[in-house]
Amino acid sequence: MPKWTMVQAINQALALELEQDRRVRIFGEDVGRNGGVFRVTDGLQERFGEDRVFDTPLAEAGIIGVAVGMALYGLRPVAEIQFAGFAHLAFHQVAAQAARLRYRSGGEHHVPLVIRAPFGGGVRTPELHSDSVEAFYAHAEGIKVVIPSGPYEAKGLLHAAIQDPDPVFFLEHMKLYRSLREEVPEERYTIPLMEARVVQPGNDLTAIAYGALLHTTLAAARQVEKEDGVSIEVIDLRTVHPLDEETVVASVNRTGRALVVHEDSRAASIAAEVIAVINERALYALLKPVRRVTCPDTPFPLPAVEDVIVPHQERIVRALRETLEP
Amino acid sequence: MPKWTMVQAINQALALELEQDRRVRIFGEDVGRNGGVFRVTDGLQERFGEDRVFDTPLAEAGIIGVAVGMALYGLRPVAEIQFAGFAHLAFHQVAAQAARLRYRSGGEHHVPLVIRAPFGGGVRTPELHSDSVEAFYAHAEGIKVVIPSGPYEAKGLLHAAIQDPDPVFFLEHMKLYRSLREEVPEERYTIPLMEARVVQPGNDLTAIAYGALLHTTLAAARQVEKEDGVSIEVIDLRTVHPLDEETVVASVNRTGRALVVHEDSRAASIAAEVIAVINERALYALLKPVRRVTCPDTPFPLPAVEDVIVPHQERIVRALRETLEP
Amino acid sequence: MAYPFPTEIHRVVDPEGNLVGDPPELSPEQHRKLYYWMVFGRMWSERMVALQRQGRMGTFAPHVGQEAQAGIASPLRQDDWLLGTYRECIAYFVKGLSPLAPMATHRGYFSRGYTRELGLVPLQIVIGNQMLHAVGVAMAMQYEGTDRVAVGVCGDGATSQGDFHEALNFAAVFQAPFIAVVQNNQYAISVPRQRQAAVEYLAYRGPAFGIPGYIVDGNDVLAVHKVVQECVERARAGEGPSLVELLTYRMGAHTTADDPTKYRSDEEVAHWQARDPIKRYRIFLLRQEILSNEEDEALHEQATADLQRCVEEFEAMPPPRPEEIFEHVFETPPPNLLRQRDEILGTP
Amino acid sequence: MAYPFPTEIHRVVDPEGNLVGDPPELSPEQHRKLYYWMVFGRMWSERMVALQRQGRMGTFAPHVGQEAQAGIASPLRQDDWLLGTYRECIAYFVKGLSPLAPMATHRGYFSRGYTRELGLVPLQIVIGNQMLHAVGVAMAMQYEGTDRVAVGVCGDGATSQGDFHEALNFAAVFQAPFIAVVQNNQYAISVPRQRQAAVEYLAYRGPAFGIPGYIVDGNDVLAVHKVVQECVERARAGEGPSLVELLTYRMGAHTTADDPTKYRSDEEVAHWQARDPIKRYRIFLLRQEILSNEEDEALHEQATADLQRCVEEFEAMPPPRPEEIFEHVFETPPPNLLRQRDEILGTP
Ligand SMILES: Cc1ncc(C[n+]2csc(CCOP(=O)(O)OP(=O)(O)O)c2C)c(N)n1
Ligand SMILES: Cc1ncc(C[n+]2csc(CCOP(=O)(O)OP(=O)(O)O)c2C)c(N)n1
Ligand SMILES: [Mg+2]
Ligand SMILES: [Mg+2]
Repeated sequence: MPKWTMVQAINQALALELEQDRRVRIFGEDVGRNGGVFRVTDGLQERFGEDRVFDTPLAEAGIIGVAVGMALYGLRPVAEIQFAGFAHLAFHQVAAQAARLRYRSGGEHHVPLVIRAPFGGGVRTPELHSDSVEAFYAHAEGIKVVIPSGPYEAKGLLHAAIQDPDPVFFLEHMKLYRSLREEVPEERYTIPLMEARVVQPGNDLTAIAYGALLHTTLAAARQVEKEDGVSIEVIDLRTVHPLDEETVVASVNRTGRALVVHEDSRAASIAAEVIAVINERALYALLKPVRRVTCPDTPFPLPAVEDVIVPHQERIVRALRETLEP
Repeated sequence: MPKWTMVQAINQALALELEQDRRVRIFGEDVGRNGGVFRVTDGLQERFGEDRVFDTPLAEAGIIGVAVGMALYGLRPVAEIQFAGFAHLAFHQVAAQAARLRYRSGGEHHVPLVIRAPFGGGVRTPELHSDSVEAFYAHAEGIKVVIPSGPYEAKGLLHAAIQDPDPVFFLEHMKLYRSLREEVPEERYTIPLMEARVVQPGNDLTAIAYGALLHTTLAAARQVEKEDGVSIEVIDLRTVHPLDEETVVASVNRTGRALVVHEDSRAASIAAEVIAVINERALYALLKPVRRVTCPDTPFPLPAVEDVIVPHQERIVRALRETLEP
Repeated sequence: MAYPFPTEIHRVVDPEGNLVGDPPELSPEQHRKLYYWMVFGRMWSERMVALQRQGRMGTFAPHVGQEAQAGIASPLRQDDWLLGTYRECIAYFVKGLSPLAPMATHRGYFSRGYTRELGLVPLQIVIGNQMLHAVGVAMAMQYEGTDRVAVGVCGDGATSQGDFHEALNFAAVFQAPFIAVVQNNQYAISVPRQRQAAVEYLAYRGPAFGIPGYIVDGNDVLAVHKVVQECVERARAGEGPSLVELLTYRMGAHTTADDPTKYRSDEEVAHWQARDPIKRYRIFLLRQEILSNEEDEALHEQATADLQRCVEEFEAMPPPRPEEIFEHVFETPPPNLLRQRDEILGTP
Repeated sequence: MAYPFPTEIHRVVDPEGNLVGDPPELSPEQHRKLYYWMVFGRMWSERMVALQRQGRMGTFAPHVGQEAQAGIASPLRQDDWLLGTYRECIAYFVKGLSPLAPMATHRGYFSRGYTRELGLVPLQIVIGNQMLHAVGVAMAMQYEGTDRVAVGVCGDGATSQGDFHEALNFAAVFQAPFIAVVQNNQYAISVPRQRQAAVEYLAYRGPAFGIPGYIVDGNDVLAVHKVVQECVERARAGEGPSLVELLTYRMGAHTTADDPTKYRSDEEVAHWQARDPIKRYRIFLLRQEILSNEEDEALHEQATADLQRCVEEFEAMPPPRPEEIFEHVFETPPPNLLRQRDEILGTP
């Protein structure tokens, strides 16, 4: 099997979708001729033509708005927002339109739309480029929010997202684009949405993460396992909304301790939701408070200090140890 | 002291601000000639002139965008969004601009802007008119979110919001506009932002709410107190972000049980955040899981069934009793 | 392509019912159908207001005075799409929508009946958003190689929204088979058109994006039909989008929650009263002998009876089950949503 | 007021340096200042790219080829405001900004130095948003009865955004003392102007909102100054907003992360190379004897020295303290933010 970066895996998934389903069209800013500012759509316009893969005017509400129209009509649009923070300009088209057309029409219409967007710190981008946006869309209700943690996951989840009859916000952490390679089957395969993955089993604590920080969390967990002789279960949420509560609850009920890690700020975040669910469904098992290791309640930290503020291994290790204290 | 509705109290607060500070200007859709679709700005244009109180074109991003400019220049704009759900169209101007100009400029600029908007169920409005939006702006970071629970609170909090050097989203529950009257001083007074209020003290459970549901929660608490012989502390959050953690934590540490009630949907909501905070800072005191009594993770319920879905007294009573079980 | 600002106000029948332009080619049948929906539409609107007053209907936006909107939909085929707002019910009826559907919508039920087969999407509430959807539909039609068109309709207030302009621009750049129709009824709730825009005609926006603009007497259903028809033909032929501004007036309140005397003068209302779209069309139809007085009476009786049946069916319509709230968020409700359902509604 | 679509392309000095229009009234001093900032600006941009390559600077958007933007700011007083993007650094310098400020910005430090006293706001990153802020500033100036003006600058890509149009409309409706300037450098990253808009000139957008539109040779700093000056005077006199389109070209990459050979031809680049704004102005200045060859050399040396000092100061600039992240969210950090600070940075 080839060893691919996440950029390659996503590119390949998009190519397969374009190949097998004429309803799929890919568009956004710079996705055509330029192949995307991260080269995620590289070569697709050349191979499939301008009808299938095309550049749009610079207007995020426009991109999502026309994508909603195409999806209503019966196509399977895959719209790219160049950086997730710029989807703010289309917030109404996502939250009030894409996410609720099935609902308001009592199931008569649906919006099979995938919005892809990069995000994430560690790449020293100008402001708003790095922002995590998952909590906004989780709270919008009616759209699934998916965040892959690597190449293999990205491909399988993206196929599932494009095949899903409802809108999916597919968020790609920039730091993962080229930083790791994985064996990825060339053929189409899907990873079901709304199912978390137990990345490594363990008995003493449940560490819950997603996206790039899954790897930092794993590294921290292994360090603590090795140094302190404990065993830590690590869960990759994959779909951050709707949550796979079962996997989380079953694990915490067994381990009695939990930690949630993400890059997003903390107020009314995915971590808050996970903790609320643990409280509701696993409280009696809890031996210690569930810690949140997240960015603080500030705008995304300035590039010059993001390494200090964005959760790093040492901070996760510290939180793990505190949570593991008797 | 006069007995005022919340509409009157807000109208009066706005009039006082216009009177005493020439930097204050009020604008939005239909706020001028028409006095607002809920008559909240009734008579203000007549009294203070078109320069101070004026109608704008129908464009939410435009309204907030120009308000940001005015605030940067040194005015104190009070912009109305006709219904909070329509602020989605200005999400970028709020979350990426108003909320972060102080931050990105390292404190050199600030945006003393108040956005007022009605929201809330029970009034059978067309869709999106009733939507709760507080969690979106709580998570935006850099803007305070204030939700008064009645006329007296509304006036004092609005004065504080207009005087605040940073942006405030001031959300007015439509059901409260005319449904209760309270004694409200005619002169200017402020209620500090970011301070919750213990509405009634109690020992056996802490019920946390805000806005219109504070009253339903109070009624439910009193019913259970009377029928079951318990004592329930009720807290009005008032500012839902940033949270007054101290008041909540101190109370739960004392009572050992808590319930959070709001109309907003539950995923990544204010209730999730409150529970996360309780988990972090009062877990060892907790005798039972903290329940959330909220709308479900769906778009705001259809008017025809909202009475069944929006938290009502019976449902809160049920949740209180479950949480009070030994 | 550079289009000039439009100057002509397209008109076929003047307010007194005189023919002042070439009428579109319509069979007597088609004329009567148009006229029927205008008559029915007015009755329906008045009945909706009455139902609202009786507490049997939610907030409703009457369209009396704007019945010439029928001409927006009359040039369309069933496989064309029409995306409008709460103010476009008559156009939706002409397109095939059952009047029961918007009754359900306004009662706070699900908006069912606005189907893909009819080329309809539920009435838009968020001002301006639907214009982009209509462009997306048009781009899909173009992509599939059909000769279908998509029409997006909005009010004068909506022309201040960013989405309106992004829609015009996308349509122009992609030469989509899209027709933007602005029902300029002079007000956005209380805000007069002069406060929405500093130009005299909203149709000016078209040429700025490379789209021809048309100004139409929006109380003249034949002018509306004729101009929209022309735009539809251009779009079908692959000649791109158009923008049509209809100059009209809502005779009543913005919605049942509004008091228009707060912001409009009696003279202004009287001015437009004299330009009634139904009266004018009726005179034309009688003069052209497309309709006799007796037929007119019969048609009114028919409309009355149809409306009565409609109201009866509406009253018999079952309200949505609370469970449905949980069923239409996603195709398959996730487990946590079902758990929330059981918690709120009681375990089934 | 109805304005026609503009047709004339304003030009004062042609690409060969010949005078082809009436030059604006500028003292030799003013000419030399304009020229200095263009020369300095180019050097600064090239140095920024070099610093980025050395890993001492974040992503940077070079403005080489667009130095005539100096003429956007030269007609302004200090109490006027200018709100632009990452591409408007030279205009900001002319307005009074220290070149250190955008160096800090691009290194990922706080954007300090863009002060109210200078009428500046940090460079906008979110395409188009600043146009509304500029209108808001202009509305505030008008409200306070000053004769100040606010200028909003954006790129050709930004003209596709809803906010751009909402800004034009608000400015027109309120007759705000606002000047919208579009630096049309033909591309939004890889997307050519023809894909942004189906019209030949973006200046057409103005008249559609009741705003006069101007098309300007954007590589001719005197034409830029002259047209913006005219608009500023109209705005000061209470005659409302204007829209100015500058036809220009960025000679380099969109940013240090971009490879323009993927989407532009060598011929196209060569075509614009021959229209260099600095070369052209230099010939004019020499011919008009506003500048001698020796003075030009001295000026270049001065710019080189100034830049060197700048870079040294930049290198000495202390990075932000991590604590500052928590200090500038609100004027007074709330207790829970301080708790988060202590948790993340370790209790102080
Ligand atoms: C985005 C948004 N903002 C505000 C409203 C509230 N609102 C409903 S109708 C209306 C006026 C619409 O005016 P216009 O577009 O002229 O249409 P008309 O009602 O006159 O047909 C407003 C402000 C809304 N529904 N959506
Ligand atoms: C709202 C938004 N969308 C996308 C981007 C990413 N982006 C940065 S610059 C740019 C192109 C801007 O083009 P233009 O307006 O012509 O300005 P130029 O860079 O050519 O000066 C894009 C798409 C952004 N910064 N903001
Ligand atoms: Mg209108
Ligand atoms: Mg450009």
